[in-house]
Parts: sequence; structure tokens; C-alpha cells
Amino acid sequence: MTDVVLSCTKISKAFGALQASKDVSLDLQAGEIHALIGPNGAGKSTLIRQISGAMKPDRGTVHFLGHDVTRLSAIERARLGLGRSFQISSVIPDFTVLQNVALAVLGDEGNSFHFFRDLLKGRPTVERAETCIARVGLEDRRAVRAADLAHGERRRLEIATALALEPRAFLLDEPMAGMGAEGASEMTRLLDTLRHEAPILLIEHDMDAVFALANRISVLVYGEIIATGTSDEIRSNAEVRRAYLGEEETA
Amino acid sequence: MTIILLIEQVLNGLQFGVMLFLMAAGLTLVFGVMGLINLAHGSLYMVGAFAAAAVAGATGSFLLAMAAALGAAAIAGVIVEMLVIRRLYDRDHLDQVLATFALILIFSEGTRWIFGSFPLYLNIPPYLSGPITLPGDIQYPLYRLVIIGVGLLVAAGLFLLISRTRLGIRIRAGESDREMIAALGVNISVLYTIVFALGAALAGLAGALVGAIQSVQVGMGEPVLILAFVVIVIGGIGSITGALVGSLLVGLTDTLGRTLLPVLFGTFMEASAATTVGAAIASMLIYILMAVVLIFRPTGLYGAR
Amino acid sequence: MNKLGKIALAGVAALWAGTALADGVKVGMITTLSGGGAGLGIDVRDGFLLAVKQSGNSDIEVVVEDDQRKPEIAVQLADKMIQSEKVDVLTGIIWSNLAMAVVPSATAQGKFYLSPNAGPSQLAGEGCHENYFNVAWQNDNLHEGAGAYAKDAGFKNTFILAPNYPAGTDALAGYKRFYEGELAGEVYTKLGQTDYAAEIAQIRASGADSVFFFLPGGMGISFLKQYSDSGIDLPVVGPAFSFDQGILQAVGDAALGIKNTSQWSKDIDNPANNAFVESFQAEYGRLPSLYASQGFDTANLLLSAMGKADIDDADAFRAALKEADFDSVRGDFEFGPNNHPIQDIYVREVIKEGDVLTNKIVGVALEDRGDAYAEKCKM
Amino acid sequence: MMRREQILNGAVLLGLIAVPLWAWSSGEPFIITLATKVAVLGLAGVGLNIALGTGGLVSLGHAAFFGIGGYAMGILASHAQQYVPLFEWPLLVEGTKSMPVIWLVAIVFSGLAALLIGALSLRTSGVYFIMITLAFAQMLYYFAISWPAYGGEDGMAIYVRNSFPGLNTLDPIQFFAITFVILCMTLWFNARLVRSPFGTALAAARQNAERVEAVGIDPYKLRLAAFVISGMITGLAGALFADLNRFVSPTMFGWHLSGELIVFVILGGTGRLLGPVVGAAIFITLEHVLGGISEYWQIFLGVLLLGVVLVARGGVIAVIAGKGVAHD
Repeated sequence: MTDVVLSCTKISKAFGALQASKDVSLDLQAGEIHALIGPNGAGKSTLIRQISGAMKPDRGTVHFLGHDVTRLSAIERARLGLGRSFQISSVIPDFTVLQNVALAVLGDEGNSFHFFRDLLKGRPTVERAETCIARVGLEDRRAVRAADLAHGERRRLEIATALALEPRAFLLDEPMAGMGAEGASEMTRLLDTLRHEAPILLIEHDMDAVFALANRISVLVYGEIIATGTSDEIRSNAEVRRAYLGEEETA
Repeated sequence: MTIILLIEQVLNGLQFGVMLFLMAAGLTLVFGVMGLINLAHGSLYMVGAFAAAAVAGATGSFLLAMAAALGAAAIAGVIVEMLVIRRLYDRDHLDQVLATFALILIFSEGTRWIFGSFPLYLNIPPYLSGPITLPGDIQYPLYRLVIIGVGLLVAAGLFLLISRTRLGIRIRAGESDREMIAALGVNISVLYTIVFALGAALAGLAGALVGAIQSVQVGMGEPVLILAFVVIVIGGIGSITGALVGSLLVGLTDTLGRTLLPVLFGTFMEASAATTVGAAIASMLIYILMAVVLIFRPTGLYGAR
Repeated sequence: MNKLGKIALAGVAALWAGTALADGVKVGMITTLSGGGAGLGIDVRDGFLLAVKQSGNSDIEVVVEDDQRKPEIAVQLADKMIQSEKVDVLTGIIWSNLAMAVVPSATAQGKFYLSPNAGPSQLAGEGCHENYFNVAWQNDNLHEGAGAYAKDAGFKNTFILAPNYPAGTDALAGYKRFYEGELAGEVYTKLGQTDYAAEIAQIRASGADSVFFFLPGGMGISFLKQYSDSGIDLPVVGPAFSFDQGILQAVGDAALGIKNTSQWSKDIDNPANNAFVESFQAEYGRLPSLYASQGFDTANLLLSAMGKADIDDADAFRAALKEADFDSVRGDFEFGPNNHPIQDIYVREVIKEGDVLTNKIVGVALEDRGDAYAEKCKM
Repeated sequence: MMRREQILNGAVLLGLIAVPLWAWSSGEPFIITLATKVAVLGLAGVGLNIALGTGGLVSLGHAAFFGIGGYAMGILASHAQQYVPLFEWPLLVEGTKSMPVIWLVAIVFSGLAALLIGALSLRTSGVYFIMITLAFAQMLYYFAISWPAYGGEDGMAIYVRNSFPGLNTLDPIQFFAITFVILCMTLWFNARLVRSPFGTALAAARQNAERVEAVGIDPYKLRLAAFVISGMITGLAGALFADLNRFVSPTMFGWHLSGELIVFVILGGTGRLLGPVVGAAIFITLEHVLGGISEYWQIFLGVLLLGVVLVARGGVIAVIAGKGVAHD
């Protein structure tokens, strides 16, 4: 439990009067899935944007693989190996599955400034992309435009894209959102194997999946982490129960 | 350069800026509410000037001419909005640029077809013509003061309209959320037509006011259009305050640049070279201003970030 | 031009096309018929075609094209007329920059070019050509006339302004060539500028005793309206361009009484001019302008040469043109060594005839004026 | 759908070469000139299309690069014409009448200008980008008008077309051949570019910039590179256009030209390989045909453009070859 891959220390962020993150400290250790849960509007997405670099915190630091990355942009963090998938499905709609993943491989290879060679004829690139596509089970759909994929398929494409970056840590923002029961369990299996590749910071509303997968869970309420612990610890935490079930208890 | 001359030039800059504001207000409103880039805004300015010249020629009344300019531009605005513009709201800027570029061609050549190739006559009415003496013994044309007055009145009226009236509330709502106000039962397409006609009428008024001291001719709208775009981009697109500040900034920069730069260059250059170089830099000045503003504030002075 | 006139014109053109003779002359007219400045091109064309029509000469065929005031288009039209239409003579261009784009290569290909309006200094000096004849003026002429008038009128301290482009700098140079007083100020404005408040304020503050300006087209209209409203009552002098028939009604009473210089005026009393003014009005229903007179003279020069020589004999035809043996509506007219006019420059004053603003001649600024560049021309 | 577009592309290029050949054989040199104009303006549009179609950068200032290319030709050729060196210090630089040298200079300088303008303009986006590019072009326009050394508003006439080794450039058909070959080479380059890693990333950045950042690629750099390439091609077209007319003037910097280039791209089909060429061909044909019918031909042009925007969405190529822009 000493191998910390990603950590943030006392992150704060305010939008005017709204305190979106308040002294948040959080870490992600090798081999684990660390789930971040919380009611709507708790500031989960704001937090993950600060970790990915899309937004700068007002105070606090972010460390990744031992580097202080607080001042680095999203692009630079991505190059260090911080792989992110998005809450709102954001693949490139006009690209095929293969192109989408190949783009990520390209980003990982670090040189997109080739003007002449055909991307889809570059053998190593395509092979890597296809491996990732196969891992999420989309090999039959590789020539389909992302916009034409079913919702669950698009989610898996996201994961394939994140895989292609060969990240040292995953940031996954609601990968199960909008999936049917079957899709969700398939995704759960996939994530379960992924954690050995790189640890996962998972934001998810599907509590079944969270409790089945997560090694640790942190609960974010009004921008503050009120509890961190194993599934059992969280289930029995009084403050968490109050936050989630508060109204029922008083009723 | 004396202080009196400087004050006079500041007044000139102010008047130029106020005139630009009349153009820019409509442009920025249409962009803010409907998200539309309207290159044909300058054509509505031209329509106003031609309508005013035609009516003034027929009736001899300047006030009637102004009313005609407002009316004609508003009507032209409504027609264009209903036939063309409303089909463009959901399109990207590229389609809007192309379609309104096409409208410029149609308006310009159509006007030439109706009114011929020669400039029309429109003049200041006798009761507004000639200079008056301001405190400090400054001689200044009354008509230009009237333009400044009308422009400031329109600005005040627009601020009241936006902040105090039901229409204004809807306009502001339309800027932030189209579906929402549609859901609230406001007829959005009527609202859009009204906003567009309002912008058109302001452009027409500007054209008529300016037509009396400039040349009423085909193509008169294009240079003003580009300036109005410079204004709203500097001010921040969609912001009336930005349009006002941007207008005055552009008006003053252009006027003072024209007069001060050649003098400035004259301090270290040979006189006739200073005149030409100064004039050359002065003609580029507002574009330089715009580029500098955008480099430091990529969405303009009052633009949404 | 009204629609009826246009239909008639198309008919005439069709007629000519049908009767092209083996040794006829084919004329390519490239002029500005659309967009800003179209009025000038239309006048040149109408004046030219009127002369052709009056001559009754069926050996001449005219092809008219619109250059949209764009130099690229003018160049392409010239290519078209030379390559496809196989014209013998080109004419019609209004603007100096378009002339500079077209004329040198046309004359280099052995075509004649007769200029009905533009006379840039390069084409009068080092860039002159034996096949290039200017029937209007060298660009500086009217400004020189204005300078000469200013000297005669005893102006001592003039404020001068023009747009910041070559014709503008040439204009001020031309004025200064004959003017002998001091300059109260010299200002270059932005090309296409419409508001002159800043310049007018400078004029007011400068202590000038007179103003000279060259601001063609809409720029001049704007300047004059704003100047007259400013309450400054210094005398103004300028070239005829801002006081010409097509533009004067738009300037309005602001122009009344202003002296301007021109090589032509509708009240020049000679038979050719009287007939021209009358027949132009009868044909087109408006008073002829300076540009119409230049178009008319250009056609008559060409017709006079056609009567003397065959176009296929270029040397003879050139000599015939050079003789300038036609009745110019402006009175005496001959070509200098560089094929530019030697002519009188008149001073006109803007007056009102009934409701119509027009000009009358009040004096002569320069007599038998050639131009300043002729000695640089080596033909 | 892709197949149909490829067939159409082939047909367009074949048409573009067949028309002048026919005109050549039947002694209609002006038609060749028109075809050359299509090739050159199409080339400028192909340049713009890289920024606009692939990169999604709506530049209303590409006249800046077109004009720089034109002036590169004008300045070099006028110095060569007058036997006056450009400058003698720190090293002697003479003018030249050699097309390849002129092209190189045009490409380098328009590329440098695009680098500078792009680096500043790409800090903005949307309408602001449209307007700031326009602002830079207007600056150059007014500069060119009031810069007396090279003709100011009068521009510069170069009386004899510049030379190309082994060819007589004054012969319309030979000059057409030069422009056509350059156009084809550029199209080939463009086709490669779109499928290259760079082109893929650029197209991705157009559709979803945040995604591109998330995979560790900087969209700003992609766009800047695209803008520079785009400017260089448009600059080359400017040099050719100047040679076509043997004349350069500030109107090459005018915003009408920027607008026309956009019209070519949209008319043919944004992002289509041959879109700008088709657009230019239609536009120039219309200008030629309508211009002969009526003084007020621009009204018809306006109505037609309006029709394309409102009805024929996606441009002419989309109407003929179908909507989808395929990527593999």
C-alpha cells in the first residue's frame, strides 16, 4: 500500500460563492480501483477536471508518479500517462472506431507531425489500435463511424481509447452511464481486468458496480470528502448514510 | 496642436463612435440573441440612407425622411429575416457568412437597379445646419452634436429596453437559453423577427443620419460594416455595453490617430514623409487596436469567457 | 441608363455585329459598369456610342465589357478582347490603376489604346508608347490648373488634401507645380474615407486662406457636405471630378459658387459642343458629364483616323490618330510629343440653372497646357 | 459514396484539362485563360480548405497570403525588369524573373506571415477568429495601398510573364499546363495530408478539441501548422495569379477576395478534396456567362449562392456524390 501513483493534496476551487472543491485530498495506489461517489452536484466532475488538468485548482497540489503536475496542462499530463475518459461521451463522431483508437495511439507515440504517411497504413499503429479494440470487444465494429455506434459500444470505444494511451493511471468518468444491465456487467468485468494494468480512479453512479469493483471508495459531498474506506466501511459509515439517505432517516 | 483643436477632435471621435454604435448595437444584438453573423447589416444601413434620400427628395421633410429610413430598414429587415435569415440560425457561421454575403450582392445591385449608379442627394435641414459656438469658443457643427445626442439617446433607450421591459427580459432569456423561453410559451420566431427588425431599424437610422453629411451611394454600407464588426469584436460579441465602449474606442482611436500620428512622426521625420507614413499607419490603426485587444482578451473586452 | 436605352443599344450592337466588314475596325471597350463608380463608365460608354451612332459609320464594331473596377478583371477582359475578339483598338478604362494594368501589355501586343479618362504619369513619361493616345488629360492637368488658378486668385496659404494613394500624391504635386504661396497644411486621408470632421477641424485651426482638395467619387461628396456645414467659408478649389454633372446633384447647394478646373464644360461655345450637349440630352435624357464628353471625343478621334487610313496599316493609322483631325467638343485639341493632349484648362464655377446644379466657365487657368512628363518620353 | 466522389474528382480534373485543350485546338485562347484562372483560384481555395475544411478554422483573411504571394512576384520581377537590386547590404539580392525562385519566395514569406498571424489569431476562436484574421488582412491591404515604393493603389504591372525553364510561359496553354500540374501536385499532397497522422489529428481537433488534448496532442500546434501550410499554398496561388495577370495590386489583399475564396470552398463542398476547384469553376463560369447577359449579374449570383446555402447544403459535390465525407 505504499505505491502511490496519483495524489492530490488539499485541492480547493471556487466559482464565485460556490465552493466546488474544499481541501480535497485523495490518492490512487497501484493495482487498485478507487471509486469516487457522491450525490449530484457534489463536485465530482470539477474534481476530476482538476486532476486531469482541464481546470486549475485555486489552491492545493496534484502529484503524478512523483512529479508535481499542478502547473502542467491536460496535454502534458496526458503525455505523462494520465488517461481520461469523459462523462459526456466524446469520441470523434465522424471517425471510425479504428480511427478513434488510432488517434489515441498516435498521441501516445508522441508525434502527430507526420504529413505524408497514411495513418491507417502504419502497421505498428494500427496493430496497437486493433489490440485495444479487441480488448473491449469491438473488433467487429472497427470500420463503423463512432456516431453510428450504440451507446454502450461508444462507452467501450472510450475505454479502448484510454487503453491505447497505455496510461499509468485511468480517470474514468461514469463509464456505465446509460448502459443496460448486460452492458454494465460486461463493463464491470472489463474494468476488473484493467486495474492490473494501471490503477483506476472511477466516478460512477452505478452503486452495484462500485461496490463490486472498488478497493476503496471516497464520498464527496458539497465539495468535501467526508469518508474514504473499503466498501464495508463506507456502507456502515454514519455520515455517508446521512448524506445519501438523510431525508429518509428524519422522515 | 492647440487644446481647442484637440477638444474638437475628441468631439469628432465621439460623434464617429456614436454613429458606429448605432450600427454595432444591432449587429451585436442579433449575434447575442440568435447567434447569427450578419454581413448584410451594412446593406440595411444603405437601405435607410436611400429611403431617406428618396423621401426627402419627394417631400422635403427631414423628419419624414428619418421616419422612412427607420421604417424601410425595419421592413427590409423583417422580409429578409422571414425569407432567409431564420433558416440560418441553426447553421454554422460559415453558412451564415456565405448567405449574408450573397444578400449583400443582391441588395447592392438591386439598389443600383432601382436608383441608378449616381449618388443621391440628402442634406441637413436648414434648422440643423451650420456651426454653433460651444464654451471655450469652439465652433462645432450643430448636426454632429445632434448625431451624438441621438446616439446617446438610443444607447440609453436600448439599456432601458433590455433591463426594464418584458421584451428585454425575453431578449436576455433568448441569449442564455433558447429552449427555455420556448418552453415558457414565448413565440421564439416572433421574438427573433422583432430583434432582427430592431437591429435593422437602428442600422437604417444610422444610414440616414450619416447620409445627410456623406454620400448616399451603392456600397456605402461595406466600410461601415467592417468597422462595426471591429467594434463588436473589440467590445465582446453580444454585449451592448461592449458595443458602446468599443464604438467610442474605435471612433476616438481612428479620429485622433489620423490627426496626431502625422504630427508625432513629424517630430523625428522629414515633413512630407511623416504625412504619408503617419497616414498609412493611421489607416491601419483600428485593426491594430483590434488585434491587440483580441490577443490579450480573446473574447473582447466584455465578452463572455 | 434607362432600360429603353439599353434595349436600343443592344439592337445597335447586334446590327454592327451582323455587318462586320473585312476592313472595319473592332473596338474593345473595357469600362466600369457595375459597383461603385459605375456612373463614370456608363457616361464614357454613352458618349462614345453616341458619337459612333451619329457618324453613321458601319465599319466600326464596339464590344463593351464591365471591369467591375477590378484590375484583375480588366486584365482578363483585355486578354479576352485581344485573344478571342481580335479587336484592333482598346478604350474605355476609367481608373489609373486599371489602365496601368492593361495598357502596357496591350500596346506591347501592337494594339492601339485610346484613353477616355485615365492618364497616369508613368504612361506619359518613361512608359509612353506610340500606340497609346490619351484623349482626356494627363492626371496632373486639372490639378495644375487649380494651382495656376490659386496663384492668379492671389491665394497665399492653402490647405491641401488628397487620399493616400498614387493619384492623390500626384494631385498634390500637380497643384504645387503652379501654386506659389505657402502651404497651411498638407494632409493625406484614407482611401474611401467618408468622414472628414478631423480634417475640417485641422483646416479651421490652420489659419489657411483657401482649400484645395482632390477626393474623387463619394469621398468628395462627403467632404463638401461636411465642409459647408462646418461654417468655414474659405474659398475652395478642386478639379472638376467632384463637381461634375453626375455627382453635383448629390452634393447639393454645398457646391454652389465653388471654382473648379476642367478641360471641358457644357457651356463652351463651339458648334461641336453645342450639338453634343443637345444630342446627348435628347438621346439619354440627362445632361452630359465631363466623362461623356471624353467618351464622345475619343470616338470622334477614332472615326477621324478611320477616314484617313486603314487600321491594318498601323503606321498610317497611328499618324492619322496623331493628327487629331476632329472637332473636339472642348475646342482646340492637339497631341503633344507623348500623345497626350495639349489643351486649355478652364476655371468653372458651380451655378444653379433653375433647379439643376451645373457649371459655367469663368476663366482660363492654363492655356495650351501639355504635361510635365513629356520630356521623359522617348518614343 | 466515396467511390462516387473519386469518380467525380477524376471527371472534374479531366474536364479542367479537356476544356482548355479544346479551346486551344479551336483557337479560343481566352477560354484557356479562364481555365487557368479556375486552376489558380482553385489552388488558393485548396489552400484555404486545409485550414477551413479539415481544421475548421474559418479564416476571413486568406487574402493576406494571396496578396503576399502576388507581391513576392511583383517585387522580384519589377526589380529584375529594372535591373535594380532589392538591396545590396548585407548581401546583394537581385530581382528575378524565374518562376520557381519566385514561387519559393512566395511560399516562404506567406508561410512566415501565416506563422505570425496564426500564432496570434489562434488564441481566439469562433467569430473572433474570423474577425481577427480579417483585421490582419485589412492591415496589409491599407499598408499596400499607401506604400509608394511598389505602386501603392496603382499596383505594379509586369509586362512580360516570368519564365519557366524549357517553356514559353506567354503561350496560354503552356502557362495553363504549369498551373494545372501545380494544382494536381497540391491536390495529391492534400489527399496524403488528410490521411496522415497530422491530418487525422487535425480533423479530430476540429470535431472535439478536448478529446485531442486528452490523448496528449496539442490542438494549438496542429492548427498553427495547418494554418501555415494553408497560407503557403494560398501564397503560391497568389504568385501564379499575379503571373496570370502580369499585374499585382492591393485588391489581392481585399476582403472581397477572402470572401470569394470562402465562397469557392463552400460552393464546392467544405472539406472535399476538389471542393474549391469545383467552386471556383462554377463561380468563374457564372461570372463569365451572367456578366455577358446583364449589367446586374451580381443579383443572380447572389440568388444562386443563397440557393446553395439554403437548399444544396454541403455544396455541389455533396449533391452529386452524396453527403458522407468518408475517411477510409
